Amino acid sequence: MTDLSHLRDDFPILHREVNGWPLVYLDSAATTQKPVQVLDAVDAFYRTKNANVHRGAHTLSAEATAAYEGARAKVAAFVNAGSPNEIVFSRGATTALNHIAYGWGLNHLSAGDRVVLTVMEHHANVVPWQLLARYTGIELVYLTLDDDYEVDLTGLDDLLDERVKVVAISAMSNVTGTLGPVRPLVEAARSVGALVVVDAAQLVPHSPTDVQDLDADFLVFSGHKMLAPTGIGALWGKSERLEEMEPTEGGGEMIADVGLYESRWAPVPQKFEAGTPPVAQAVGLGAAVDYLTAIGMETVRAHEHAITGYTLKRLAEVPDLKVYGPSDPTRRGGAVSFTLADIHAHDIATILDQRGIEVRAGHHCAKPLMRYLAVPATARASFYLYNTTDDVDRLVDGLFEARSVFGFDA
Amino acid sequence: MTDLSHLRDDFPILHREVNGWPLVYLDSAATTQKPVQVLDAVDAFYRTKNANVHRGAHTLSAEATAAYEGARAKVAAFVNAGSPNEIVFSRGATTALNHIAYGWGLNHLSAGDRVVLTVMEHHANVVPWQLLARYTGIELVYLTLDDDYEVDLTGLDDLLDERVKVVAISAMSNVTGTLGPVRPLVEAARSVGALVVVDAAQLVPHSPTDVQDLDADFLVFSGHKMLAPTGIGALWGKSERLEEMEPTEGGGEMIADVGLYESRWAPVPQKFEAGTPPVAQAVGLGAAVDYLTAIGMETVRAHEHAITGYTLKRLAEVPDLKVYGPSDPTRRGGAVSFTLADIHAHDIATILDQRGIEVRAGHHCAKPLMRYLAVPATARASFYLYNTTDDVDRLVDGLFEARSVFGFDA
Amino acid sequence: MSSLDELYRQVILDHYRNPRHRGVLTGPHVHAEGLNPSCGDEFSIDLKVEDGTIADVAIQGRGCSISQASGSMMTEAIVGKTLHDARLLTTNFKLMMGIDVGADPLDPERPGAVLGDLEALQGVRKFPVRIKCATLPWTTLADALDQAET
Amino acid sequence: MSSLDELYRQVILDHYRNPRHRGVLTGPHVHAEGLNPSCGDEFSIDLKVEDGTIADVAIQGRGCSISQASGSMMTEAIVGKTLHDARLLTTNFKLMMGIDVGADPLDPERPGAVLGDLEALQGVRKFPVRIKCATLPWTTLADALDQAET
Ligand SMILES: Cc1ncc(COP(=O)(O)O)c(C=O)c1O
Ligand SMILES: Cc1ncc(COP(=O)(O)O)c(C=O)c1O
Repeated sequence: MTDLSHLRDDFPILHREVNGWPLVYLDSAATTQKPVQVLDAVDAFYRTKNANVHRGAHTLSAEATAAYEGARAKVAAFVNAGSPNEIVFSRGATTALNHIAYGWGLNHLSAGDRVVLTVMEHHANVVPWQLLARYTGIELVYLTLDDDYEVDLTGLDDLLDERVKVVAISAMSNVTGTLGPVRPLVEAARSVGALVVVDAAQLVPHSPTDVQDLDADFLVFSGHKMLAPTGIGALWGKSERLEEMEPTEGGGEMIADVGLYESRWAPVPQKFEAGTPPVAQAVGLGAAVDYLTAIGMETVRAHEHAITGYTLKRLAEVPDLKVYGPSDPTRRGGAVSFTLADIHAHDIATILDQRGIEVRAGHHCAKPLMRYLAVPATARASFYLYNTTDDVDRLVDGLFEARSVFGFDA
Repeated sequence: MTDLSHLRDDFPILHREVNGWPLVYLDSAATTQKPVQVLDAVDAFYRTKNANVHRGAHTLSAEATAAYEGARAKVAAFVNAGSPNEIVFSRGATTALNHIAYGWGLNHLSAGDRVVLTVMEHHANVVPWQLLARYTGIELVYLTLDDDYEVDLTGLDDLLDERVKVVAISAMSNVTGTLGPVRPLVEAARSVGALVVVDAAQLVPHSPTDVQDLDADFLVFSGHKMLAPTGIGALWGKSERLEEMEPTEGGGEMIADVGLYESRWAPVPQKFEAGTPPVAQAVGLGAAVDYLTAIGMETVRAHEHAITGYTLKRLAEVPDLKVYGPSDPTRRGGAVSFTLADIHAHDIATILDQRGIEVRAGHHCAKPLMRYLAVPATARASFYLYNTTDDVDRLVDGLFEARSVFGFDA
Repeated sequence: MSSLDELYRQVILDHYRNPRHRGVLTGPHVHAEGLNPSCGDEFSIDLKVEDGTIADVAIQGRGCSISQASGSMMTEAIVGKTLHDARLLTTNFKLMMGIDVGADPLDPERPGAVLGDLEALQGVRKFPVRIKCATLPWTTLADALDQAET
Repeated sequence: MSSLDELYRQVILDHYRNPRHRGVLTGPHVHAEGLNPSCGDEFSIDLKVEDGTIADVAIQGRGCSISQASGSMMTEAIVGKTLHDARLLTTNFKLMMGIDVGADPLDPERPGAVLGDLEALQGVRKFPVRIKCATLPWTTLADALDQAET
């Protein structure tokens, strides 16, 4: 396995203890830890060039604007956007998906139009469409999963007709690790003139991403899941789509002119960035992108395939443990959900936490999926570049202890 | 004048040079500088307890949640909210005003209903209402200013009738420093059953604020204008109002349950906080509130009255200089806009910037006001607790140089 | 005893795996439901009240060992008690969890004050994030008691 | 010379205070408007084109000394020029501002290449935030030229 363990020194939090044990952080699908390089970039911004952006003629403001727009260019390059103007900074993936649903959907969809989702979507890619349905009368249609937790495309041809206007899919499930079949769906959607929205909150942090190559219409992700600060994320959209979109927030910066009763909008992307943006957080995202680029996203992905493979192998040693997700570690992401005998996921999480091992337990903001899988909750271990096989070994030891606490044989 | 100059050591950026001169930062109405106490709090959060909030059963998540909710409680106490649940964290004042316009307005206003604004509003308190007008057919009505740049209430009785459903007013103009007459407007609005929305982006940072005493319905402000990080702000609403409001963003965290086609919302305030919130930035806002509380907001206000008074006095020495704003320094905020002879505001800003003095020039995101004042642009010096009379003296010296560059007698 | 052993006492696992009074009531009864949105735990309760006394109880739910055991033990503790004593027990339980209910601990001699088996749950107190698991059945019960009294 | 003196040359202040060709054209002409949203500077231009040559020009606008002087000097530089030479001049002006227009500097001997008075604006280059002030009239002109050619 690609050894990235030297990177651990960049992450101060990994040196803390939890309940007397060295921290094993296995919750990166929820949020990742931050390297000093990112923390220092944010700190340096505040200490040397903090000012509001775009509005000022003074040196600080020019420097802050250059830092902010520089971050946009970095993010654009990271996902190979056609131009930095195709990147809109948002608070995170959730806000970005809401922007799309409202900003594009409200003006282009109407009663009877259909939006195709999958049952594995995160609430962030479900609820905005439900809200839009209230206002417009659109219908939601769901693709299901097959036996190996892959999105089942068998019924797709029947499903796709001219009523379908949007296909919105997760590129990687935060529960099962399933890779959404973006390419086939883009092709199929094109055939009926539908748009494709990609929830890449779990893809961009973990895998090389090329938006031009994927050829969807919109793609969103969150900074905090890729080493960057909280409070920042990005919405990529094809220029034509962004031009078609209406602003969802009004305020300063997003205007060309404001009259008492009417206003005109600024060009894309400013049109979608009302008010003071999360400037320092964008700078932090730029630094995170630099950090990931220096390692290489191919390397990041290879490391995750390796650690996921190791995890699946080791988890198979634990009796009564069931993994919910694709079996081939190279065809999935590094979020591994499981149940263990009749031990509830929260009890597993508590027992592991007593040994400093942080996993998530619950519905993972994917209640439709939990219902579909007919499981009230799972425990989930999720990985990032700073995790090692030692972490996995400690997880497995902890699971054996959980078995013993609950009276099972080791 | 209350001497707060010892605080300057807390602000690293104040020790940098701009164009060879020690920085004089006079743009705090746009965004404030950050003390090490805030930077350290944010950094420490990432280094010791970073995790996603509300979702996790593990120790880090519990600590992160406690930090985040602790910040909410601090912010609530800072503005004397009835309960922390009356504080919704948002990206900033702009987002908060949009939440109100959409979340409350879309469900409670309809064609012919009126929203009363003033001509001095920031675009953040104009454009959301214009957007709402597109969807609902509401009408906007504006109060104007009197000769001393105070909001003119003489026509108010005639204006207020049962058509008026909302009065949305800035508590302090970011251009003229005018204090919005919140109290009389609350009283008048109550008489016709209208709601009052207060844009307190310039009030909360500069003055003690007691939301229960003001008795409005909603009040918003931004962290970055009060020593806190970018990317965080707050929406305060009376419990009843927040209960009446619909969520404007859908996603994780804001739900009680999500089905395939319908969902139920979490209680207030989570209902309005979809997705991963700006956790570290909220913690930073909490630290900023601690910092300001330790100094005392009465002291902050007194210092600003003093420095504004000194500024008005010294500016009066500059020939051909015209100040746009109330003349009594104790009845206004510390944003001082002016023009100087025929020298355009941008040229003033450039000349001052050459001496390390950072002022803003332009329309200050208040185009309706600029049109009302019939001035295309003003220069603006704005103050905060770290500014001194030396800063003002250097400003005045710079203005004399501007005169000389443009061929006027000193 | 490690804090884990304190948390997962044998009696708790027993109630988790063999919940008492599980099911629904027929005939007149009050019904209340509780949900812990952050973790998804669910709990519902049916109470049959006769002459101010809890004559029968039935529960359903899904969730962790703590919430389910707490509910099961609760049924044993309240059945046969007056509504008033059930309230006292709720107060006492919350106090045991370290929750400030604005009341002092009750006289342990009072019938409503005796937690009995429920004391096995006191280990939860050391696990702050799990306290809401233990209290879910009790807040649901409080809801049912409100209904029974009106 | 200090960079401020380089920026605010006498000739710039002269054009700022006494803009040339200010007003509007009557009779057939093309019209274009430009706006700098971040600072609010406005500029509009009327061009009368005869036989591929700029026969007359009139401008209006509000803004800083740099944008207004740039516009005024521009009118003097383009009047009487062919549309083609006006385009060359635009290119050359942007190059002087340090803007990468994807072209090399033009042969200074070409008529369209001669900036003349406009060279007084080269001090702007040291003030990156002011470059957009200087170029506003030129982007507006480009718009008008597009119209004139179609
Ligand atoms: C697949 C997926 N989509 C969307 C989101 C929402 O991201 P955020 O909470 O950062 O807005 C998440 C993370 O929780 C996710 O895993
Ligand atoms: C009076 C006023 N209202 C609203 C805003 C908008 O605040 P933000 O840009 O932080 O959203 C500002 C600041 O620019 C302001 O001065």
